[in-house]
Amino acid sequence: MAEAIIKVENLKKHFPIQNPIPFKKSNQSVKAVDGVSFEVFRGETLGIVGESGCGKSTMARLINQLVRPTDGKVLFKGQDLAVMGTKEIRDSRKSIQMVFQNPYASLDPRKTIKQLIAEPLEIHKVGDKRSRLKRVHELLEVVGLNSYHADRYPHEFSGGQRQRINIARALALNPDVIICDEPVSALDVSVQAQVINLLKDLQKKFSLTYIFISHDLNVVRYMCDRIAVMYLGKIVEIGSYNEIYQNPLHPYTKALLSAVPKESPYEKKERILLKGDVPSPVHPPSGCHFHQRCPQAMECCKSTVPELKQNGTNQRVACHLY
Amino acid sequence: MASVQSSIVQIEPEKKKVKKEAGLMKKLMRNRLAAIGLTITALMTLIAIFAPLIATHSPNQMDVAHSLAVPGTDGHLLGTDNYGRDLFSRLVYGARISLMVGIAAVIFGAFFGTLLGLVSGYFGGRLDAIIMRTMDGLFAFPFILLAITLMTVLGQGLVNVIIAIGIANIPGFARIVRGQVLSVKEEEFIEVTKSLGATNGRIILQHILPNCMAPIIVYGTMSVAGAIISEAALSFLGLGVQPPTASWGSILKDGKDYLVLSPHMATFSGLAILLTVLGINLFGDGLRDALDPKMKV
Amino acid sequence: MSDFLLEVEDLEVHFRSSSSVAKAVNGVSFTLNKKETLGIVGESGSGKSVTATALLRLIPNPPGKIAGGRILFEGKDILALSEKEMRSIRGNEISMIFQDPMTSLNPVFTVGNQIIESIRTHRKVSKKEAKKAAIEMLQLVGIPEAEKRMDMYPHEFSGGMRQRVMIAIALACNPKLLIADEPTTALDVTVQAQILDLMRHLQDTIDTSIIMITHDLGVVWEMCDQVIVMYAGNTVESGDVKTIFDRPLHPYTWGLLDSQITSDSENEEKLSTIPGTPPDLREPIPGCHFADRCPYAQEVCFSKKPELIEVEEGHTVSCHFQTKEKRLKRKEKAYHG
Amino acid sequence: MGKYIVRRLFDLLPTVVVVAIIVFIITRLIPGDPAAVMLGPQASVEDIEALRKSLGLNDPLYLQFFHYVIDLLQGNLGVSLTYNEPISHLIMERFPNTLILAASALVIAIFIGIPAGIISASKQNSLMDYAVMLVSLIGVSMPIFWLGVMLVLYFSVNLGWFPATGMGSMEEGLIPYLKHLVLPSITLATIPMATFARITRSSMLEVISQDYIKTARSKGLGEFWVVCKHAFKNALTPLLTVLGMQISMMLGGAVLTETIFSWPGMGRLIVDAIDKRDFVVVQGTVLFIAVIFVLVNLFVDVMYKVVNPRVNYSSSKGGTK
Repeated sequence: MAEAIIKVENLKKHFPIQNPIPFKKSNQSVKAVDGVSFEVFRGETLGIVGESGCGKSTMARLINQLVRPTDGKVLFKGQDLAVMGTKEIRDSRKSIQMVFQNPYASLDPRKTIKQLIAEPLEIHKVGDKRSRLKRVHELLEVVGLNSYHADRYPHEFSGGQRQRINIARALALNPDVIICDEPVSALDVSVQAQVINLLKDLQKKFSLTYIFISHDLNVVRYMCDRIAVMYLGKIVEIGSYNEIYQNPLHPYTKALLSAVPKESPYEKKERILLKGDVPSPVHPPSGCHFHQRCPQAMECCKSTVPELKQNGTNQRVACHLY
Repeated sequence: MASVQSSIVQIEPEKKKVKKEAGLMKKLMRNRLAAIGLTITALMTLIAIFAPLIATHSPNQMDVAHSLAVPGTDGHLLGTDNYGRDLFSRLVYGARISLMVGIAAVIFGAFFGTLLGLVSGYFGGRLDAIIMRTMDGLFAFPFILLAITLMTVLGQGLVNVIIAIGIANIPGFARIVRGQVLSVKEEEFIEVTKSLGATNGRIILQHILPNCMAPIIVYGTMSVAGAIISEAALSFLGLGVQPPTASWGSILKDGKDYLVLSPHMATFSGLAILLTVLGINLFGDGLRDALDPKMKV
Repeated sequence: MSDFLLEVEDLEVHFRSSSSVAKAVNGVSFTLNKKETLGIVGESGSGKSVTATALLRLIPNPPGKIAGGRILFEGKDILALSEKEMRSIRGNEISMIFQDPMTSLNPVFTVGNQIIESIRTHRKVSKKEAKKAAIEMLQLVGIPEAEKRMDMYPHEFSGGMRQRVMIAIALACNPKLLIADEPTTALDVTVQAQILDLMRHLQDTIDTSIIMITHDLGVVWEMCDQVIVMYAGNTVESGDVKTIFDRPLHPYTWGLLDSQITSDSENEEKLSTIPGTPPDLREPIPGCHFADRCPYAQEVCFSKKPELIEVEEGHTVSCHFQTKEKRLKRKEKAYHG
Repeated sequence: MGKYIVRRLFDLLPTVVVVAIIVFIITRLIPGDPAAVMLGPQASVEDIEALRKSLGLNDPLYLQFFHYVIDLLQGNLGVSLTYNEPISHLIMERFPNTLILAASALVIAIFIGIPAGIISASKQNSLMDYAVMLVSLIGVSMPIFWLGVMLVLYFSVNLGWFPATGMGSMEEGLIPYLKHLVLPSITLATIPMATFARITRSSMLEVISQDYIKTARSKGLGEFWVVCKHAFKNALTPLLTVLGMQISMMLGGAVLTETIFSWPGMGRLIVDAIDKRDFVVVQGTVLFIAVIFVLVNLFVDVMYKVVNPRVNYSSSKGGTK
């Protein structure tokens, strides 16, 4: 088994809600991430899937400490980032980079491509002006753009091209890990495919580790070695992509997979339609968070929170059925 | 899940922006009203700079024998005032005072207001609360009332007028900048910069401030118009620059007293103010449409 | 002839800016039978949403303008109607739902108010009756505690629930045609499944035809009988879904089909992509709009615009090369399950 | 709703405190010895010293502030040095006059400015639109003290239609009373009217491009209803903000308007008090106006809540209850 480059232990993030009555502290909070543990192995792609509000984006930001956790550990190469000071965290960001969802909003409109890609080098004082420029041209080449693009502004590029620029910037410091938060969901299908291909190429070339966050199960399936499924701030199931797609165990994973639209007009799909909406993360249901919508709910699901238990070689599931 | 944005967006937006950035000046000039505004503003600025060359008389030279002359008499293009001073020349020199006070006061207000707005918006928390409550407090005074009270504290004089109007301008800038910072702060590219390991100072100076410039410039332009009116209002109330210095407001104040005998004093001085302010506002509107169309001023 | 509920011929929509004219829709034709579902697929800027909006004559004018073509709804020429006649069709005989349920309901009116308004615009009924009908509509679209929900504001609803409300508003007057512009794009997969299921179910109950605008082929396979593929303002191919899936003829359709990630996309294998970006519609394009990105393009493709040819019954394509050899170039995949 | 108002009141409390501090500091900084000013140039040093003592002017600043706060909490704004009257009396006497002037100006501004903006927005780029925009631009650029003087020149001096100065009393009958009101209220209304027209137009234009307007049109609603019902109610929110600010501006504008028209209101009171260095009056009246402004803002906030159901009681992010 490969070495775990990132290990997350019982990670929690609760965002407090302001009390409407003045001068009274509120004890309510949005439990965006509520006790999550997993590890990411060097060189693999871990997918985190879930629907809006499940906490997957907060998860991404917790790993590189853009959001400081309420509780729990984030071990990067054995060191706990959650207890580090601001300066050490800034240094750690050299090795953990991020690519964001919206290619339009993630590039400062007032900076040239050159300035944008060189920025991480400047921040961490790598090289001099000349060597940085050289590196910028190199990186543009790597992501399939041209060096003459360096002096242009972001608005002169299409969404796909901008996402390439984002990727180039994330690569600038030779990171170990790149966290991709929905990197292709704002793109058209044909462009999506281009960016996905690029990400896969780069992973091989630079032996990168990816944490890939997405709501699109097809994209995740294609990109990832292992997949974690999140629901209301918790991981309900985690396993290799074969295990998750061939043999989903958690009823939520099953429903999620069954909801993916057909792949051909001939396919007959058995749908598991979930009842109602996702409950509020302020007052998650007691016991298993999914029990109100679960077609297989039992009495114990209402009261006892299921643990994430080993089932099969690498597959773990948080459900009383197993 | 804000993943969807782009799918029904119509064909143009990307390339449209290219044009916007490339030809701000061109775009401004294509907007006919903005072009007129810019022309008026430029003209007034030239008049202010070259006042000694343009004025036909010395602005303070009295000639009581020819006081309150009708426009056009004895080479007095716009007539004379109650001391027989040439009104045209006084108005020309008045442009200097008006524009200088307008611009200097706004620079003063913009500098401190921006500083406070940046700090307040970016760091938030208790500092924000203290700064913004103070700004709210200042904002609770009607602008002109604040300027009047400050003038009584500072005493009359050109520099004090600038400071008083400048201070009265601070809360407006602080609010605009803070609001802008709050929205820019939420932009993904700020998060990206943080994720790269940037320090707060770098984020503020390199990313937030440049992205706040558009509203600052637009609001600044329009504030110059407001400041010119405020200066005139203070002088009109006798709280502005000291006589005999010619200022549009003080000419108007004198004109009010001779309204029946000699309405041209009040008429022309007011028209000068209106024309200048209108020019700046036209230009400001054009700037807003070009730089920051969503802004409400 | 007038068996068709809707016939669109050579529709052209232009957007004028100070310096140029963008031909957002440039000759789109299709027909729609009663109770049928037609899918319009294409990527951003293909003109699919503009086409849909044009059907209701809701193109903002200026800058937009329906510059040519005919739209026949039950034989009536929609483009020739007066604004008043048009209003009596909107929301009554043809309804529309939009992509983003978060922004398409008016935030300052209650949900009930918005459904009642829709009913009372077209039916002369009392407030009380309208209210009763509105509650029934909410129940029909699967909103629990409908009576209580009537007095709530849109922001108190989840995205899926809001889209249900939108559907209730759209269907309140039993329209003959429902135009759904990316109705599930903004929603999560499980909610998307709920909404699509609801739409299918309602279509059976009240016999409407549906035009489904989407960029997601999965949704097309799921919902539609017929499909037209749009690219850069043109129809490039149309036919029934199975034909398009089995025997696609246009290289763009191939690209679209192949860049989908499916369960048998191998993890190791590269996804096929369509290189390049769509053309700028403000520039005149003499030839085929796709020629720039087409791997099979020949000289003629750049100079002459291909006609829409019917290659087999109900299957049309707009491409200069309709030879068998070309078709063989695309590696056949056996999808049939 | 009650809870909401209470919460907003609490939010406004610090602003009022800051206002009180600012007013205190400013009035203590006014140069010149108020006691000396009050007693006139012939007063002896001893007399002045005695008066300073009785006014508490010799106390250290913090003690003066302490007394000032205690007085404020008792609703005591102090006694005027020149009028020899409690400030609260002076305010009670003058404020209704200012209120009448401001209210009639506000009515003019709202009933002309807002419809003009709506028409302008719904007929964007028409001749009408350009006309409204040009006139309102001139309006916001208007030095109102000049406008007031010009109105006097034409309508009182030349035409003699309206009185140039003073405030009529109801005893002379309604018509003369209103005649006195016409010119000052038009003067005071100019800027808010133009501002309303501009803001209404721009926020209507923004709202009109929203998806829910498309929904309303796709329902088959007529354009009139789309604009006046669906669009306008949404455009009200920014309008309310501006309304609050304009009321503050009007209280400022009243200073100038009342000076021109010799209108016996708060503005005149302040200007006179500044002239006479009567800092107790300045302090009291400025504070009063600032508090009025704060209350207007509270009212605007509450109106937000009425107009816009999305405004939450708490500031939690999640819309779920």
